[in-house]
Amino acid sequence: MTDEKSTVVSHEEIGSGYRRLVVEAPALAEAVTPGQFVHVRVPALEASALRRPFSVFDAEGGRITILYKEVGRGTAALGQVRPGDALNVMGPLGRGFPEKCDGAALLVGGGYGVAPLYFLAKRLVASGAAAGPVKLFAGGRTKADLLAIDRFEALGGVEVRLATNDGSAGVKGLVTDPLDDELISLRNAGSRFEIFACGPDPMLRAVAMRATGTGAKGWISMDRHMICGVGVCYACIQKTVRGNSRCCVEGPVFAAEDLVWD
Amino acid sequence: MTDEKSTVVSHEEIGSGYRRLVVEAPALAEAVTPGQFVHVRVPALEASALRRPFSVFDAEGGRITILYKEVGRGTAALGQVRPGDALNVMGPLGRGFPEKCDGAALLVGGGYGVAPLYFLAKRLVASGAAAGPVKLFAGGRTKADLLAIDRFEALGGVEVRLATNDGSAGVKGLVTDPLDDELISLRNAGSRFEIFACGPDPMLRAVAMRATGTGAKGWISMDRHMICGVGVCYACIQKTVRGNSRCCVEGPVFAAEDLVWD
Amino acid sequence: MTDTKVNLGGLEMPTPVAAASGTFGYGFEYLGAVDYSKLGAVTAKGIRTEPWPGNAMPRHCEVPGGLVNAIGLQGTGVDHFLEYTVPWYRQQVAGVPLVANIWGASVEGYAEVAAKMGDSVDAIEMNVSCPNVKAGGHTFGQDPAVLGEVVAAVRKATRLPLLVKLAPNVPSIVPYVKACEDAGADALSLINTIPAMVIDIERRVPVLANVTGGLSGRGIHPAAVKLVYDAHRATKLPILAMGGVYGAKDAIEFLLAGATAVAVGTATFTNPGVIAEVYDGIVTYCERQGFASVRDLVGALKEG
Amino acid sequence: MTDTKVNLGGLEMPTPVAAASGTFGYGFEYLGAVDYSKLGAVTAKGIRTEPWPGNAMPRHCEVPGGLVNAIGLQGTGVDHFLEYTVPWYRQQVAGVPLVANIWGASVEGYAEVAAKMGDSVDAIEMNVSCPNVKAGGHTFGQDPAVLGEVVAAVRKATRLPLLVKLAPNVPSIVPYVKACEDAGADALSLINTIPAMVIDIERRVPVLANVTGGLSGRGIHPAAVKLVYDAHRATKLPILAMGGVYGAKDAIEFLLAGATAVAVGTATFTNPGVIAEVYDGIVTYCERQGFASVRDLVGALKEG
Repeated sequence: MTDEKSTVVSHEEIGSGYRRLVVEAPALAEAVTPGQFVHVRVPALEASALRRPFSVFDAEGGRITILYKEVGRGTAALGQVRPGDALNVMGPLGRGFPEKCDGAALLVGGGYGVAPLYFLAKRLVASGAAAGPVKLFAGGRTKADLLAIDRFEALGGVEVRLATNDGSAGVKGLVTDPLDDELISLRNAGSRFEIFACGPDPMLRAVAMRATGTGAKGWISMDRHMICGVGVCYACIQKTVRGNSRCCVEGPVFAAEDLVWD
Repeated sequence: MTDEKSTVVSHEEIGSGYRRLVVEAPALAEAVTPGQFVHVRVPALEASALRRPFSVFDAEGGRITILYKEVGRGTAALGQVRPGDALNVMGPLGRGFPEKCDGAALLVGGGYGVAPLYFLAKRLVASGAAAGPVKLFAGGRTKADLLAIDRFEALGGVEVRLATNDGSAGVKGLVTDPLDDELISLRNAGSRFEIFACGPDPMLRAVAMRATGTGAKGWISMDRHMICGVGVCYACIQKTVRGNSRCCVEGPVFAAEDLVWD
Repeated sequence: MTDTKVNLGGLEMPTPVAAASGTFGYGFEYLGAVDYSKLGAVTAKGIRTEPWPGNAMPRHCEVPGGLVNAIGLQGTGVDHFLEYTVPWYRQQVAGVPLVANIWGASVEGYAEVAAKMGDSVDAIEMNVSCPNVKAGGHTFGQDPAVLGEVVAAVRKATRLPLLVKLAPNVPSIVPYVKACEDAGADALSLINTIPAMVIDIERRVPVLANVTGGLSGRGIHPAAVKLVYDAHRATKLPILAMGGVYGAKDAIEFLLAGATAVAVGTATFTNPGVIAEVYDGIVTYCERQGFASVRDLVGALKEG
Repeated sequence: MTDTKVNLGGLEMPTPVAAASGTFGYGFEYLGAVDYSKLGAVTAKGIRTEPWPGNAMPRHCEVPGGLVNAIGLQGTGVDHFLEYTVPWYRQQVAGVPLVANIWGASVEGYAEVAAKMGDSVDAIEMNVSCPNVKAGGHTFGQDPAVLGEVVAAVRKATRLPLLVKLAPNVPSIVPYVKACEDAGADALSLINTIPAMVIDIERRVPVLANVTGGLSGRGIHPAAVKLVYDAHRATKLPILAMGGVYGAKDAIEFLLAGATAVAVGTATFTNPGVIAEVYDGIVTYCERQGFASVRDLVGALKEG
């Protein structure tokens, strides 16, 4: 882990308040694995403002890419950084997804939750470390909330199923609808699978229930407000079978069977 | 007095850390008199930062001009405002110079202290309210600290005497050197005069002593750190024969004989 | 149309937004820059029996998030205040109640000023917590027993609504609240500045001539909210809350924590328009949240 | 070459820049992001006899100028600390003294943890001022008599250098300082967080599950300097100063006010490099001002 003085390579609006940020950060790009996150100091904020955590969408050629949505003061201020700006990026941080999969790899993402899943899919496709097919289930309120679908398709061999609340893309409903169809057919075929999920809490809970219910392995990436990002402050707590666990160290990716939901 | 939402018309570097700022502020420009000041909210500073006071260099055609030097955090941040930017400018504030003079008007300025003196000279020349000639005595460390001399000369009929510590312009020494020559010749001629001064404290003290010593009227503009600028906080105190006086209300221009120096 | 009237221990305020003592002079200085129609009360600068010169210069220092000051309660004495200041204020400012902030070097001093006020002002706020004067001020606010004594003495001396302004630097505000309650105070003002100090490291001297001062401004707001919350749970006395109000959100936090009204202080120096912004924001909030009166906001927290 | 060694009541620190308890975990988490060669001591996260789960979520809220937190001292118990944490720290971090921060729900609890520490750590810091736990923490720090009792009990239980971390929300720090002195403390830690509260006005609930929390960060620095100054004038005990250190200037103010060393806390979250920046800035300042040792800065104010 380092606190790397990185340089912004590019920073683009990709519609509906989503942005893609690419920074030059060789040590980070070399070390980071899918599901891990980086902790970013936002230059436009006051000196005492806390860092903001972001999971990594892609890491290649000494660069890392972050996909984020403007949801508050921090992400709004981050939107002001321009190519060439210096950016303090600390990482890689936290425990990511396993990079192998015993059976089909079912990737379930909601909104910008697909970010770490793309990085995972890319690695699984490249390594062939998934014993079965890699499938993406992406959900959002509308079509605009389905991100980087083309990038998933461009990986080759990643089957994509979409769901939107308004039916503007894929099936009308929740991402768990196409997921359930898949789970049924997999069970009928007696195929093994693992679930990898990132997104809003209600979606994660629903997915975790399905993983534990089917006895399959589920890997759930939790999103919590953080202070330190390195495990010293104990602010980003998730209840687990081991007690109060830190999302920044024991997580952000937890085994579904370990999670305790209030 | 109003807190006018003004618009920046121009903002130029004029060398050696000095800048000229022109803002559109009709109500202010109409009401302000020489020696009064405006209280400016600096946009680039944090929301809780205090305003900064500046005396007015010129007011004409609905616009006011400020001449200032970058001396700290506030003036550095003010340097970032650009033409078209909105600027909260409160004023006119404080008690300025009298706009008439019984005899020769001796204007004594140090560094950017010439700012309110230019506004005064302009009004005296235009109104003819000075019973004698208007003369400027400007001093500074070097030639670069002598500001707007060309503007004084352009007024017509304003005699200019300069002094610099390093002799790079005018006489080598303090501004009180040419002033003393003038005072001697005025006394020998038995001519009446008044002194109007703005600049660093040691210069003001020296000038005030000469005014009281010669029995002439002296009008001294004091520069103090301020909080409110309108007389409510009692932070910008100058000791006078009447006790602790507020530079923002009883001043910034005080009669020399009223000032009490520590 | 939201009802913005509040009653602060007998002081009828047209709006819940007051100007805090020491940041609004004697009430008329900001004419032209402040919309007085949105102001609920003016708390004048501290007054004692005799004129007081205040502290030596420098008296203030800007710090991140606010200001450290040691003005030291410079002010005209009560006689000048009553003869010139109050009439001038009444002539210049119509319809905005005037609260006299008083202090003294002795219990008798407090009582004498209060008595002299008669009914020429609309309420009295006792400052027993100024950190910047040696005799008087905070010395009377540090010990609940001493506090009770001075409040009781002032209570005997006036029939005006009586507010007591308390210090924030206490382990628990409750005993001080109780002391005020028992001594007959009508309301509480929370909070005064937090004792503070700034050092000029290059010259190696305290920045303030008074060595120490009081911290005010944006940074102290969360501490003030906690004290208002604690006080409200300990008493039925209405509370005038102050400390880092820079916008409507800050003020609404105070009201929800239990304050009946708020005072804007240090923020006014940077933005005199803040008083109107806070008033407008409270009204908008009431409409959005469906409150007919700002009085319905007082202590309206939904707790677990 | 400036001598940066300081002795904090028997604790030999290679530099005057420590990491504050609760902001630096157990000392090794920031490896890779912090230059440990410039760190004078690590104050570990609070430890008690048994493991402690801490408070419910949410546990923090960002505010202007800093942070309000109510973590609630979540931590492993003393046994796990001694068996796993300390050896791991010693293996990972060479040459940086380790200070155990301890707390308890009873006087006996404090003493038991201190006794168990034996000499496996380099010093003990007693937390008697945490605003975020119901039993223990600040309850022992509010009354000088109770404070003296718990400090004396811990003093009997350990021969290690003993620091006591005091609360800032007191009318005067002096009686607390005296109580620590009389009870045999070796040094003082000033200050803990300032009790605070933040309200979500749209949901009308406290932001923190614990309702109230502690304010830390840049905004509290002037208040901390004042308390360090007051404490230094009242005692010969060395002081570890903390509260809003975001750069060398903040740290030097503490040293000039009378602190022997400083701790960096909340600033580390935003910028782990701040520890090195503070160290470098102090050394540069000493060279510029002509001090051979940082020890010469302690209380080196030129007053009146």
